[in-house]
Amino acid sequence: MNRVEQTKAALEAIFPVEEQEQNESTQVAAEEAVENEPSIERQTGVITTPFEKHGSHLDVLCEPSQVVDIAVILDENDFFLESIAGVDWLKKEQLEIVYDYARYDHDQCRVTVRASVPRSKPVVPTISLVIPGANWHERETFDFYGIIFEGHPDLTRILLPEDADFFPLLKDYMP
Amino acid sequence: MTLPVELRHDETFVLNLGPQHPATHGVLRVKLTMDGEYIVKAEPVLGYVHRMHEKLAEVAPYAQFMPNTARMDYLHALAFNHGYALVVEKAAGIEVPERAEYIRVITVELNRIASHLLWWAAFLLDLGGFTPLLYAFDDREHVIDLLERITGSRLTYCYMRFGGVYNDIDDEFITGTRDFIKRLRSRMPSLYHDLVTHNIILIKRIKDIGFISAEQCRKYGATGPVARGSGIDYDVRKNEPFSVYPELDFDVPVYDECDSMARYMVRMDEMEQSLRIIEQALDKLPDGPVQAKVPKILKPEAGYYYSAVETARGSLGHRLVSDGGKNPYKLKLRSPTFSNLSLFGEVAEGMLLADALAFMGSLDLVIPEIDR
Amino acid sequence: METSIWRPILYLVGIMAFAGLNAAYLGWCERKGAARIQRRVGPTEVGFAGLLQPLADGIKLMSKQLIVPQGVDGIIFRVAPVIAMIPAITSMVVIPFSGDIQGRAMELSVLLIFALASLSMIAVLLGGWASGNKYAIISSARAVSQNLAYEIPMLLTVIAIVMISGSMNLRDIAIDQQGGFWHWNIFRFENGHFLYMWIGFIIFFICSLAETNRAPFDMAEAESELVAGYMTEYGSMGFGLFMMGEYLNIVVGACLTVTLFLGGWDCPFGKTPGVWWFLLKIYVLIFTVIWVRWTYPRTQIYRLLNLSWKILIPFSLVNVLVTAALIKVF
Amino acid sequence: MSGYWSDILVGSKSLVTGLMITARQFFRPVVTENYPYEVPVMTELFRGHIELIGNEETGKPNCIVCMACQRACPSGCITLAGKKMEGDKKKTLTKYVLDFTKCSLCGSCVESCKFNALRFSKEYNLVSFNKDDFIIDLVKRLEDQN
Repeated sequence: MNRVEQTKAALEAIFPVEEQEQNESTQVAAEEAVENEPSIERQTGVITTPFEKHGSHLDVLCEPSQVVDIAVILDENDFFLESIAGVDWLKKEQLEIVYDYARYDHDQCRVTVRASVPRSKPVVPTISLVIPGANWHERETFDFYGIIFEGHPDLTRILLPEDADFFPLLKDYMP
Repeated sequence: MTLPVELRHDETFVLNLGPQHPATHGVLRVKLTMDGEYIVKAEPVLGYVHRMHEKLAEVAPYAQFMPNTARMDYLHALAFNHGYALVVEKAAGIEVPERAEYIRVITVELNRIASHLLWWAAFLLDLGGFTPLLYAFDDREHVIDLLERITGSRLTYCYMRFGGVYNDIDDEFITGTRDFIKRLRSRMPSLYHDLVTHNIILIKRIKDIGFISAEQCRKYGATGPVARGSGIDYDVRKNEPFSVYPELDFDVPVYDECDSMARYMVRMDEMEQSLRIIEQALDKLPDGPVQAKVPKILKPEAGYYYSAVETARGSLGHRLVSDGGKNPYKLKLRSPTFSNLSLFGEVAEGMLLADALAFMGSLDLVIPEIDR
Repeated sequence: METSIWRPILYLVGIMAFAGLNAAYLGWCERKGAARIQRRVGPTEVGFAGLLQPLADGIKLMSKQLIVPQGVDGIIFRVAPVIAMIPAITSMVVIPFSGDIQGRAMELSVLLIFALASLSMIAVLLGGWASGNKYAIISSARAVSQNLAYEIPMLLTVIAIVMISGSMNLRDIAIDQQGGFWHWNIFRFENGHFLYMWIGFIIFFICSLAETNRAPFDMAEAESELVAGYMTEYGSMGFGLFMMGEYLNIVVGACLTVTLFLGGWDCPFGKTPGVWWFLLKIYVLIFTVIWVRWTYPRTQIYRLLNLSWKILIPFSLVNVLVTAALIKVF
Repeated sequence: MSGYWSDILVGSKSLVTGLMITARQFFRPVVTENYPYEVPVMTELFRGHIELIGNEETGKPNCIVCMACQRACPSGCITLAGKKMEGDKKKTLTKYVLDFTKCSLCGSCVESCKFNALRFSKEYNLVSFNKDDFIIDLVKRLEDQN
């Protein structure tokens, strides 16, 4: 069992069984979907993605409440956090948070974790208590998108001035 | 008489290091709470050269963001070029001719040497040695001249294109590069190692200073020489081979001491490895085109793409989200020093001011890359 | 020599001129020397080989305004640079440039010079304190602890010299070493024993580097840590005086080293003693100081104290004991 | 204790080695360029600001006002206009203004040009107190060159 399968098994434990069954039925479809259709529309769960194409082995779509559990599992499996990115899906009225994890390993496994929150109430629990390195990345995402990371020790502006009152990477932001 | 230093109730005072300070190499500000010369708390304050490149990426077509990539890490601009080219090529499914791949590797490695030389120079300047700076600049000048010959610019190269490179290399560049390899190899032992590395003052100054454990590296996502100085064998070029790196034989220097000296040694050894890579790549350089046929307007299919490259400072990631349009929908830059610097606060606690600055120098900060 | 009113005036003018020229042109020498070591050209534009550069710098500094920061003690702030200059110039009075050229031969001139050398530390302390700048105050705190640590080994090596010569008069010490380099204190034979004074010489040289805040011991003005240390808030001639004071301290240090260890105005081959030998020796020493500065990185304050307390002080103590034993006992 | 003595010995040796190296460098020739007296020659591919290429015979710009460079420019620093002269097949360039204050010398414009009408100049001595000096009229520049 290589690293990717191990990690996948560990991560699948998070998703409830009945949902997972559903997933497994849709998974084949989902994996096919990766090839032609954007993997944006799909249900929560873990799927493998072709590394050569997407640059990540596992793609995890989860509820915002699950990001901490996933961070704990990945942290236990010696993953480190590469970055946290926000994506503003204006048409769907959603903000997406994309976490990238990788390992210091030659048996490489990159994991992308995605969670969506409504634009009107962008709140997601912080993972900076599990992974201290997430602290700055979360502050940066807050800085650019206004996503509130609940429980973050110091959620203030990091790159923009302290008194900035806008979130520049939102698609409807006009300078 | 007035008290020059306002003491707080716990007898600490706040020292503002920067944003304009000789040791911060740019405009980084560190808010230090000091007890005498000891640091109680260190908080880096970022954003003084923030230019919002991520928004700039969203408002222009893919190709027009390329010049901006060189403006982030101005010391290893070609690696940023390369990283961005890789992620777009991945998304749009562009094949790169082999000769172009080799030229990319050669130029990126030359640029890495230039970056490490400048780091070395600046680090020594932080430690108060001014002369090594000039020796390193002398060597760096040769690299810059070589790169200027083929790219046309000296610092902010915009050399890579999707599916190739801007310009082919010529024989003069190849002989020049071989001469440079010889030159650096002959100067390295005396001017770099005998004068500085073996110097007792330097050893005493940076050995056992700035201890970063492997666990701390992982928790903060540190990569590059910082991680390799803590005994972590992680180099994107080896761990997730991209471009033609798998065909080239080189080692990844790893030191277990976890201190500033280890990080110093990693970078010094890396220069030698880069020379080896360049030598082999020059030997293996195939003939052929340097630019693939690429459609004028790129429209990669919608989806999530990630690509990592190894810059002189660590793993640089580009997270690209495409919605199928002609502009990137979202381009997130994962800059290595941003993560590396987030370690600083924790590690610098309890250090002396002078040690903390030596430690900061050993992290190899490039501020525009942190602030993006 | 007969006492006349001209003698003090002549010496006053001479010493002031010597001090001023040195303070100005050592800056030029340092820039040229550093440039050569780094394979640059250094100043070239003002005058031949940039020789008028110190003059241009002086005019520039003098024409600037001395800005006194708000809320600082103005008097101390203005007085500190002057205090930096005075002890260095005053020390020149007792230095025997040659058998005939000496401002005033005093019995306790060694003590006087060390007393004055400590005064220059006061200037650093006052300047740093009065600036009301955190960097400046850290810098002056460093300077004081550094000076305290290095007075001890320095004085201990001088004790050995005083024991050998049996006098605290610089002139007597120099006269005692006349007659060729084998008579100099650095290679001294006494009662048929070699005295190992070269160890003392090295200790003294290191200490004088530290006393004058020169690299690699320039923690007080570590520009990568403390911006410019105690001089951060000074501009115009305030800064200029500090700089000149610093260079004069180097000159005094070199003069002292030459007088104590290198035979003063003595010719190495015992032939034609004279002031030129003295000047040659001090400029060789000063060049070494510059050379050292542009070779090494800066050390760290506790490494410096370690060096003093763990290496230099034990060695100089042993040096004193061995010298005393060799002279008196064996 | 052995560390103490070896520190002193190895340390002193390293210090002396350092001094010897800088002493050797002291007598080597200088490597710097004496800039205003020795002017460096720019390489063939050097990227200065762009300039128009004139027709070898007539000296008129090769440009046919296809606007490709304007579209390719990421920073929008190129403004050009042309009109069709009577009896001519192609458009003639009337105005070509480069706003060099925004230019990042990426070379997209030169690459996009299919008509051999644009190239990089070798100009690098570009300093001025006036921002307007960097809004360069390239048509006029070409005329001056002829």
